[in-house]
Parts: sequence; structure tokens; C-alpha cells
Amino acid sequence: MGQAEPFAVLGPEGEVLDRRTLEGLGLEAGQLRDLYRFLVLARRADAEAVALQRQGYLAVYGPARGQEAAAVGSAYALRPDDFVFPTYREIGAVIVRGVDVAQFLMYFKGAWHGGEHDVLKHRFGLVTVPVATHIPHAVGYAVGCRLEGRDCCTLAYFGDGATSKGDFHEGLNFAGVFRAPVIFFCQNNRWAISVPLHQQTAGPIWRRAEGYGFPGVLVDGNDVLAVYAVTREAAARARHEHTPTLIEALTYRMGAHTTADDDTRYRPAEELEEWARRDPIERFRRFLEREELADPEFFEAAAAEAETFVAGVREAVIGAGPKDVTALFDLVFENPTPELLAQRREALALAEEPVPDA
Amino acid sequence: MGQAEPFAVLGPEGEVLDRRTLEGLGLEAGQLRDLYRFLVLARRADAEAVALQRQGYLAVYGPARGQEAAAVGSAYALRPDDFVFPTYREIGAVIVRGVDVAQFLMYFKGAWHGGEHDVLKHRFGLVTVPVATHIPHAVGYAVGCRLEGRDCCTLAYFGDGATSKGDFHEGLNFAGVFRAPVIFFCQNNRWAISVPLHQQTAGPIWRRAEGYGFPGVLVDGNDVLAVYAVTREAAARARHEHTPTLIEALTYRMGAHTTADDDTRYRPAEELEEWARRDPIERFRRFLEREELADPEFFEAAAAEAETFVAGVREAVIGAGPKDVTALFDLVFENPTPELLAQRREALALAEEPVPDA
Amino acid sequence: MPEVTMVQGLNAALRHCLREDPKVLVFGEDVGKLGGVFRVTDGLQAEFGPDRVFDTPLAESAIVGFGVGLALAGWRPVVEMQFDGFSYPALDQVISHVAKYRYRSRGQLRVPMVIRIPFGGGIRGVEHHSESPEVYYTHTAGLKVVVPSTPLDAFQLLLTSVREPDPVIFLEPKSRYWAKESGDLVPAGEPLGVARVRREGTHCTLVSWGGMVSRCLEAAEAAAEDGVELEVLDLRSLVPMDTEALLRSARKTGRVVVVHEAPLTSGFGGEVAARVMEGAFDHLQAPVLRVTGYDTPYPPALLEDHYLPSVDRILLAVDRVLRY
Amino acid sequence: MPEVTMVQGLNAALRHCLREDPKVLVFGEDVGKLGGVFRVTDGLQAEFGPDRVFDTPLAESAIVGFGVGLALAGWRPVVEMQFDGFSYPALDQVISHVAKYRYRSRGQLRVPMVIRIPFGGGIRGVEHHSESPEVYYTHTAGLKVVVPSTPLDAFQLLLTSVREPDPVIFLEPKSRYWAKESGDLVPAGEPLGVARVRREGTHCTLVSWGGMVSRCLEAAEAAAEDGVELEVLDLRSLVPMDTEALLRSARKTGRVVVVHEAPLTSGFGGEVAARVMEGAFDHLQAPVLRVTGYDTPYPPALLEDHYLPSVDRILLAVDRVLRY
Ligand SMILES: Cc1ncc(C[n+]2csc(CCOP(=O)(O)OP(=O)(O)O)c2C)c(N)n1
Ligand SMILES: Cc1ncc(C[n+]2csc(CCOP(=O)(O)OP(=O)(O)O)c2C)c(N)n1
Ligand SMILES: [Mg+2]
Ligand SMILES: [Mg+2]
Repeated sequence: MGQAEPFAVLGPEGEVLDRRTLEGLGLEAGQLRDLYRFLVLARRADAEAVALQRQGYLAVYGPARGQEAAAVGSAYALRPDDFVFPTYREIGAVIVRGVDVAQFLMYFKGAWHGGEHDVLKHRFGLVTVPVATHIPHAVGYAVGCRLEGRDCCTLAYFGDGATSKGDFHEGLNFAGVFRAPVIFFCQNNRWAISVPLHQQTAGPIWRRAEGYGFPGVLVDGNDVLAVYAVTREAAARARHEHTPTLIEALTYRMGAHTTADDDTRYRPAEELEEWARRDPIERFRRFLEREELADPEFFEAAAAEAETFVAGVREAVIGAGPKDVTALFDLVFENPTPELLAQRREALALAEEPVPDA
Repeated sequence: MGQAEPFAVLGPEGEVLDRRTLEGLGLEAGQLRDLYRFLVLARRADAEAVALQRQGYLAVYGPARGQEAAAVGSAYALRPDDFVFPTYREIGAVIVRGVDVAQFLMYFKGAWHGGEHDVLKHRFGLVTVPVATHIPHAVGYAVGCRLEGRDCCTLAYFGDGATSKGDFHEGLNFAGVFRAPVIFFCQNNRWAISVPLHQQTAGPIWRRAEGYGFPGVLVDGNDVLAVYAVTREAAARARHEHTPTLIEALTYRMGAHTTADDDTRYRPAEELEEWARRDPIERFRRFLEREELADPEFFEAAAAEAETFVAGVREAVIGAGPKDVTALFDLVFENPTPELLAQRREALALAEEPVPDA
Repeated sequence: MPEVTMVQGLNAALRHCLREDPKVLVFGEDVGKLGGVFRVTDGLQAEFGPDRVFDTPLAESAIVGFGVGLALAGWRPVVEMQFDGFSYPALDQVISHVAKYRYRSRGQLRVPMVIRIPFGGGIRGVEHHSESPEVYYTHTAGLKVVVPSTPLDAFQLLLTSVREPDPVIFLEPKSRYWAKESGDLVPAGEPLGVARVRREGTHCTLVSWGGMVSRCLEAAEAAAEDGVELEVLDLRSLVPMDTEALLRSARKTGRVVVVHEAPLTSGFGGEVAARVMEGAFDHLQAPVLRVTGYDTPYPPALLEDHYLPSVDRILLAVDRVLRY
Repeated sequence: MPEVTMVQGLNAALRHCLREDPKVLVFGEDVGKLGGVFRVTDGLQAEFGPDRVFDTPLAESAIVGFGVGLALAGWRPVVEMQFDGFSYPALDQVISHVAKYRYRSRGQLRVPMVIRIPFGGGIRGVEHHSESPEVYYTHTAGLKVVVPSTPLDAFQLLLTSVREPDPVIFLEPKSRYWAKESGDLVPAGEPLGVARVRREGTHCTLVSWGGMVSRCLEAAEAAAEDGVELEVLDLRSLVPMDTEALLRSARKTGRVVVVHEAPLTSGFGGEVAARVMEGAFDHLQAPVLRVTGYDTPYPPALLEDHYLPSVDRILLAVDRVLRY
């Protein structure tokens, strides 16, 4: 049932804690370097999103700085045919799944709800903001796949705050009863806006899994390899045994809750400093260096790649405009109601646009 | 954190399992006999309610047969200034708290929602049917008492089915965070209407308490002394340490879900037979006999008392009529709206009653 | 022709859907072995197996949320809320997701889900078992809201609702569950949004849906004895609403009374009244009146007759508009 | 006279209530140290301590349910739902308990609770941050529903709402949070259910509440340039509603347009239209028209101007009723 100390593969300085565990991951050097690339891309894209918001190109953005290893490590453990239900703070998973980042950011631009990315191609769901409401969706989706006899699994991301919600509980209980091939991935970043963990709950999150009849795992969320390891195991359990897993990844939200938040009002500076020393990317970089898996050129190339990458994102975000007014009406129903069609005519007449057929 | 075997004081034949535990309860012979009287009253009143429904005097009723020890033992462990939030299946607690049974049954007569008993005098809340919704109420009530510096505790009854609800989870999590002096008393009677326990949840209920940071206890719900013992302990923890407790009492619903239910459609007869052999009243009677705490006259007197008691209940239930039409309107608001006053006038004119002042 | 009850009509519709579309799933509390507390799903688990017809834990928000997930994965969930009063825990999932998913995903994802809710009073139910929550749904854009009033309509409209690509809230009037109607349960491809004139009349139109349609017919019967011919319009679906049929009748009679069980304030009667005014103002001889439940919680069973629109209350309103 | 924003008005009201009544408690998500995401509770925890002003876990149903329990124990909870779109998880507690407790307990128990909800659009919010849920509450018998439109009203009406012995849903129009008004924040004992004529006019009445009142005033300003005098009525509370004031204005102008952000179907505009028709039918020169959000989910921020009633849409409707 897991352990009270979070599972880790790497020590704070990137040192390998147990070589057998490392080797058991079966990751080749190229894959390990890819993980690093993803971490760097995630951080850089995140910073760019913050910048875009400051410059007025996004309405708001929820920075994921400090949480890259949790998102990247978990997403990297999935197969392309697995399905992911995100919240809004998993840009690392967005990147690993190959989702178009600018399209994803359209949620934050207020261009379209949920983002404009191709959900079915990347099997990466819509941005979901009503906290924890997507957890039962993930369970239903997972059971839907199981009923079709497919061996894919479904992963839902959520935060520590989400564990207080009824939908978290009801979803996990359903998962146990219906043997859903699902992974509940909690990014415990210690804050829900201004509410610290100890005011969110008085008990250990990962231990709750037992009450639903499936395993719970506590993992060092700033150790990308540990996150990868536990997620891969959970995915195997889901695929082959139809057993759900609750993963609690201990990490830390280095930024404000969103660009609209002022975290200095509630967060002690020392806490930030302490967690800055536990930076997940730095730690993984040291590991690659220690193990001589990457040279300085690699690190430079990764940084350069990230710059090129965000330049494209930036351009696409800035260039994107609002959808056509027709979208307001045409996307509601597949069989629109007469009421709505009448409203559509009225609105388009007002928008002084030619009225295309519905 | 409790034990995997349910805590019990008495064996299946009423034998004392551990004499030290029994003595630790500090119950005198008279109290032990009172417990028996309450058990018998509960069973007899329950049967009478079923009969009243069959005869058309109640709209519906939810029998509690088989669960008397759970309700009586827990309620007996409380003080008069503690507060109880019931569901609809705790007639044993109704009786122990001194609530007027006929008034309580007014819920089932469709005479008034929640029952017509005096809530504040007996500190026994309204019948609550939307499953688990009263759990957060109990937490708020308990914290309300704590904030006033009172050392009373609050107890909420609910069933196994209720543990699947979001409100159960949110309520327990709040209790942990706000150190509510509250007892969550789950009567796990193995069925929620036609849904058996294993389709309700795949995990152990009492173990969930750990995830909220407080103790969980599994108790033999058909052993009135064991139920009394764990509830008394939980009450002390609530009063003195502001620590909530989740109690899971294993018991069995011997009757149908309600008088409207046909349990033969879903319940194997063997299960009923098996639990009939574990009858809580029979077990406690044997204990009293073995220990020579009661003689045949006592048992006869208890039965006779119950007959007299239900005769009164019966008469009161049959005699009770509907409330006045004015109640429809006058109980909604303390400051009624003009809209409602207008509707009141209209309705009373129709009812051809003189219109008293609002 | 055989006589069927509404419960039988609904049961037949579900059976038909489960047969014709292997993606249809039926689930909720006690719908499996028990066949539902009203027996609407009777025998379905035995016929289609526990993978397609199954009980869930007692958790309405998850029942709907789980259904959303199944729908996203390509299934067609038909879920039951056991009673009107226990549908509220699912409102967040309904409002935030069921109603919005197609829109927010720009049509990439659909939730063709049916949420069945036994609703309304008049059955001497205890608290929370007699509510009329239609407005919570009609006001939530993105949902269709269907309310049959007869056994055959229940059959046809449930069939259409399950086939519908958009989410449907399907409200079943409990007080009509055991009403009988003669006719065959043969799929007719009945569209949504078509009202039906249940009785023709010339003096005034009674507009209603669900359990109150039969009450309106009773009132019309009574009025006819006094020579007053009431037209009774059964809306059958509130979203989409057959505004054309409503206006046709309103223009013809010039007088409209709306009847519903739900409380007056913000009841769907207001919407009907507003649409009549918007579309038939010049034909109106009198204001549209509303005969409804009062602005109080649904009362205890012993008092419900004072709360529900009665024939007397309906005729009083008719009288008022006729004398106007 | 000092200028105050609505946020300041609300903050002052809460401070006043916390001072005057030791039983008042303020809680919700992030209302403590942070002072609320809109700073409405700024400084309250520092002044009154964490026993009276505190953060809760992230769980709206429990926030309200916990509040019910505190109210039953004699406290006066003033709770915050962080945004309109996150108030839905609490609907079950609101509908099944907050609204019904006094009734079902025959007055033995009361829930004098205020649920504050920042609501409405026009602030370029992302999804779920711009909803107008008033009808879910106005249709729930047992609740009062209050909607201020100005900073001073926000102060006075919140004060009254907290003192009210019945539960109050208090809807705060986010788009007016930073609007300013000159005046003193002195308790005036303002009752609920009194509408206010914000501008006098003779040709047509615009009826509105919350964020749309200022839009109506803009429209009236524009119309005046063309010599059309619009009366603007701010309802201020929807339950109880000041039907008298509404009818007075309707009788005077003979023409009414209702304006709200929420979708058209089953919006509160229907209730207003129905009441105007019921009470002022003979004075109406034209049907009551409704200018509202469309029957779609609230759109993405970049499109919200096409969705919200604009001055143009309001004037178009005015034009239609004037030419009728
Ligand atoms: C149901 C609901 N209530 C409130 C909010 C407002 N809100 C947005 S994010 C957030 C905190 C979430 O905390 P957590 O789950 O820990 O995720 P994190 O933001 O830390 O990633 C809150 C309260 C919401 N989105 N949904
Ligand atoms: C929220 C809600 N959903 C559904 C129901 C209908 N219902 C009444 S009792 C019940 C089963 C409750 O089971 P459990 O909690 O185990 O209590 P028991 O009846 O066994 O005492 C159900 C589904 C309800 N009352 N409330
Ligand atoms: Mg967090
Ligand atoms: Mg049970």
C-alpha cells in the first residue's frame, strides 16, 4: 500500500538512491534526455504564458512552475491511446502529449472554453476548472474503454484542493466498485489559492485509496523518474487488472495561483525559498550530469529548442482571434432548437454579418 | 485506529467475552435492564409502525428491525445536552432520547415534514431523507457548540449507502479540519434499498477516518454493549479533545427497505436466516439471563410495558390530522413576502376558511 | 388494442433502445435487479446483462458525471435519478458539463445522455418525493427538456430522447405512472418540440405538461357542462417548445391559462406567458393567468391537495379571463 | 462625500455586521488571510480573528451544509461562493435544506444564512466565471434573492440581508465591483423588496437588476438624445419583488422592456413579463419584450459582447415597443 516516506528514485542532488530501481524503469539514455527536454519546454512555455498574460495577450494564466516533474513524468508514462483529463495546471502534460500549446492556451485567452486543441487526436481532454468535476468523467471514460475491451487507461489530474470535493470521493468510490482502469493523479502543491494544505485536510491524501479498495501511492513529485515509475506501475495495474490507483505527488506551486493572484498576501517567503532549493529540473539535470548522460551541448540545445518552441507559441497566441459569432449558436446543439435559431438570426443581424446557414 | 474484527463485548450467545471490558463500562444492573427495555420498546414500536402503515394510517415506513442495538446503544451513550441528527431508521434512538414516537411518525403519515416532535427539547433533529445531506449539518452544529465553549457533542446517524455521497466526504473532511466534536455513526445494515454493500463500495468504511485525520472504529452493531462502549469513548474524545470519530456498526436490515419495497426481488432468503440467528435483542436477553441480571418477571414486564407504550402511539398516530392550511404559508418565512401573503389569501378563500391574520 | 401504463411504455422504450443500439447503457440506483423503485427498468438487467443495465452506488453527482465520461467514450447513458428531490446533487454536473460539453469542445465531444427523473406530486409522497424541478433545466442552456403526459407519449418521446444527439432531461410525471392508454408500442419517430392539442375548444386555452394535463382535461370536462369550451394544449417538451402551436391556440381563443405544479415565481408558466404576449399580443382578450403550486416548499402529503392546482382553481382562473 | 466602490461597500457591511452581532460568522474559500479573490472580506480576519472569519476546504456543498449546522446552533453564517459558476455544487443543500428548514421544522429551527455570490459577466472572465444563476434561486421557494447594483445599495442591502431572519441569496454583480458612488456608509435600515426608479421617463420602462442596470441607464441616456424618455427601474431584490413599483411604472409608460444577462428561456424576465401582464394588462400599449443573454452557455470572453445585452439591443427592443 505504499509508504509514509514518498517514493523517490533520485536524491535531492540528483544522486541515484537505488540503482536497481533506476534500471527497472527501463529508460534508455535518449528517453532520459527527452524527459529533460520536456521539463525545460514545460518551464519555458509556462514562463511564456505568464509573459503573454502580462502583455495582455491572455486574460489570465495559472503558472505551473515547480510542478514540471509531476506533469511530465506522469504523462510520459502513458501510451498515446490512453486518455488524459487535465485541470488547468498541467502544461508539462500538454507538451508531452503533443498538444498544440497555443491552442491549449486559447482557454486562457478567452477565445474558447476548454482550449482549442484537438482532443481526440491527442487524447487530451478540455481544460476543466470546476474543481474535481472531471474526476467522475475520467472514471466513466475508463469504464467505457474497459467495456469495449480496450487495454488503455485514463488519467485524471487534480490538485490537493480537489480532494476536498464530493466529486473526488464519489468518483474514487465508483472507480473501486466498477473496476475502472484509471489513475487519479493528485498534484499536491500544498496550496489551493491561499489555503494551505493543513487547512484543506487533516489527513493523508494517498491513504484514502484504501477506503475505496485500491492502492494509494505517495511519491516525490519533484523527482521525474519516481513519478514516471509509479505512474507506469499504476497504468499497468489499470490495463491488466482493472485496478485504479491514487497517486499523491508531493510538489510545490512556485508561482502565484494565477496571474490574477497576489501570493505575497498569504505565503511565507521562506517556504518559497525552501522549495526553490528542491527544483525538479535542476535535480534532474544534476542526475544527467552525474550519470554522464548529457553534455553541456545537450543542455544548450535543449534551452535553444525551448526558445524556438515558445516563439512559435507566442506568435500563434498573439495571432489568434475570436471565433465567429455563429459559433455562439451553432455549437450548442447538434439539433438546434427553433428558439435558438431565431436568436441566432437576431444576433447575426445585429453583428451585421451575412447569415450563413446553420 | 481500531481493529479489523469488529469490537464486541458479548459473544453470539450473550456470553461475556472479556469481563474487564464489561466492568469498564460502569453500567449498573438497572441501566443494563433499561437498555433491554429500550430494545424491546424499539422493536415493538417498529412493528406497530409497520402495522399502522399496512392499515393505512401511515403513508410509508422504513422498518428498523434487527438494528435496535445499534440505535439504542449509541443513543444511550449520549448526554441529554448532546444533539442527534437522524435519518429515518433510528426509532431506537427516538425512544432513548424520549422523543414522542407518534410525533416522530408524523413524517411517515405525511402530516408534517421531518416529524412533529420537539426538536429542541430532546435535541433530536428532523427526519432527514436526502441521504447524507445532514452530515455537514452535524459538523456545523458541533463546531457551533465548540465555539460557544460547550462540552456537548453531536451525533449523526446514516447508512452504508450514505458513505457513497459527496456530502459524507466533505462533511468528514470539514470535521477533521475544524476539530468538530462530532460522532459519525454509520449503521452498516449491508443494503441500500436493493444495492448490497459490495456494490456500494469496494473498501472498508471505518478505515476512511484515517484519511481525514481522526479515528475510525468497527463495532458489532448487534451487540448493544459494544455499541454503547465505542460511542461513549467517541463522545469523550469529542467533548474533551474535539476529535471526531467515525463508527461503523455492522448490523442488518431484517425488514424491507420500506413498506413500499419488495425485498424478495433482490435479497437471498439465506442471508435473512443467517442474520435472524444473530438477533441483537435475543443476544442481550441471554446475557441478562446468564448474568442473572433479570428474572422472567422482568422480561414479562418489559413486554407488557411495550404493549402499553405502543397502544398510546397507535392512538396518537390514528388521531392525528393534517395541519391547518395556514401552515402551508406561515411557516415558510419569518418575514413573509407580499407574493406569498397574496397566495395565502387566495388559498384560504378557496379552502373556504376564515382568513386569520398572518 | 392493448392497454398500457406509462411505466410499461417507458419500460418498452428502454428495452427497444437497448436492443437497437448496443451503445445504450441504463444505470442508476436500484435500476438493476430491483428494476427501479417504480419498476420502469423491470427485467432489463435480466435481458441485457449487468454490463448494460446496472446499479450504481448512492451518489447522484457521480451517476451523472460517470455518465458524462461514458458518453465521451462513445456510449449512450440513460440514467435514472430515483426521485425529483434527489436530482439536485447532480445539478452541478448537469449545468457545468452535461449542458456545456458540446459547446465547450466546439463539437468535438458530445454527451448524448438521457437523465430520467420521476417528478411531481399527487402521489401522497413523503418529503422530497413530489418536486417539480423543470425550471432548473429549462433555464440551463444546452439541455432539452421533455415531459410526456400519457403512456404512449412516454414511449415515443423516450425513444426519441435516447436517439437524440443532444442531452435530454426526461421528466416522468409520477402521478401518471399507472395511468392507462390503449395503443401499440410501435416506434413512430416522434420528433421533440411538437405540442399536442388534447382537447379542442374555443373560449380559452389551458396550457400544461406532465401530470397537470389530465387535471386540465378534467377542468375542461367540467367547464363544458357549463357550455365553456376549453382547449387543452399539452406542451410535451419544454425545450424545444412548440411556440407555434402555443400561439396558434392563443390566437384562436384569445385567452390563455397556464397550469403547472411547480411554484409560481419563475415557474415555466412565466415563460409561456411571456411568449404568448410576445407572439399573440393583439389577439389577447385578457392577461395570461397562471395556476400553479404556491411559492412554498412542496407540502406534506396530507395537505398536497391544497397546493396542487385543482379543477376549482383552474376554473376560477378561466372564469377570470373569460369575464375580463 | 467620500467615493466608495461596491467592494468597499460590501466590506464595510460585513465589518458592521461582525461588530454588531457576535453571532455573525464569515467563511468560504480564501476569505480569510487573502480577503477573498475580490477582496470583499479584506482585513476582516485580522480584525475579528480566525474563529469568526475563516477559510474552509474547497467544497461548496459542505460550506453551505456546515453553515446550515451553525445556523441551527444559533449562529449567523455569511458564506461566500467564490464565483457564480462554482455555486452549483451547493444547490442541493440550498434547495433541500436552506430553503426548507424553517418550514419543515414548523418554525422550530431557522437558517438565517446569507450566501454571497459574485455573479454575472462583462469582466472578460474565463469559463464558469460569468454566470447568472438568479433563477435557480428565485424559483426555489423559501429563499430571498437580493441583487444590488450600486456600492451604497450593496452596503445597505447586505446589512439588511445579514440581519434578516430568513435565508438570503445575495448576488453581487462582478462588473460593478469597482464602480464608484459618493455617499456615506451609514446603516439606514433599508428594507428588502423595494425597487428604485433610477431614472424617470415616460415612454417606456426598462426593468433590470445587478450589472444590467447601468447598461439600461446608458441606453436611456442614448435614447434621450433622440427625445425618447426611458424610465429605468432597478428591482434590487427579486424575492420579494416590488411588484407595486413595477406595475406603477408599467401603467405610467404602458411599455416595458426587461433586461438581464441570464439566458432568455425561463429567465427572470419571464416572471417580470407575466406580472406586468397580470397587473397592468389594460395599460400595456405593446407586449413586454425581453433583452437577455441568449439560450447558450455563457460564451468565451472574446465573444461576450455579442452575448450580453448591449445598448443597441436594448434600443432595438425599445424601438419595437414604441412602434408597436
Ligand atoms: C468547484 C470550484 N470551486 C472553486 C473554484 C475556484 N478555484 C479555482 S482553482 C482553486 C484552487 C484549487 O486548488 P487545487 O485543487 O489544490 O489545485 P491548484 O490550483 O493548486 O493546482 C479554486 C478554489 C473552482 N474552480 N471550482
Ligand atoms: C440523495 C438521495 N438519493 C436517493 C435517495 C432514495 N433512497 C432513500 S433511502 C436509500 C438507501 C439508503 O441506504 P443506506 O444509506 O444504506 O440507509 P438504509 O436505508 O439502509 O438505512 C435511497 C437510495 C435518497 N433518499 N436520497
Ligand atoms: Mg494545490
Ligand atoms: Mg443500508
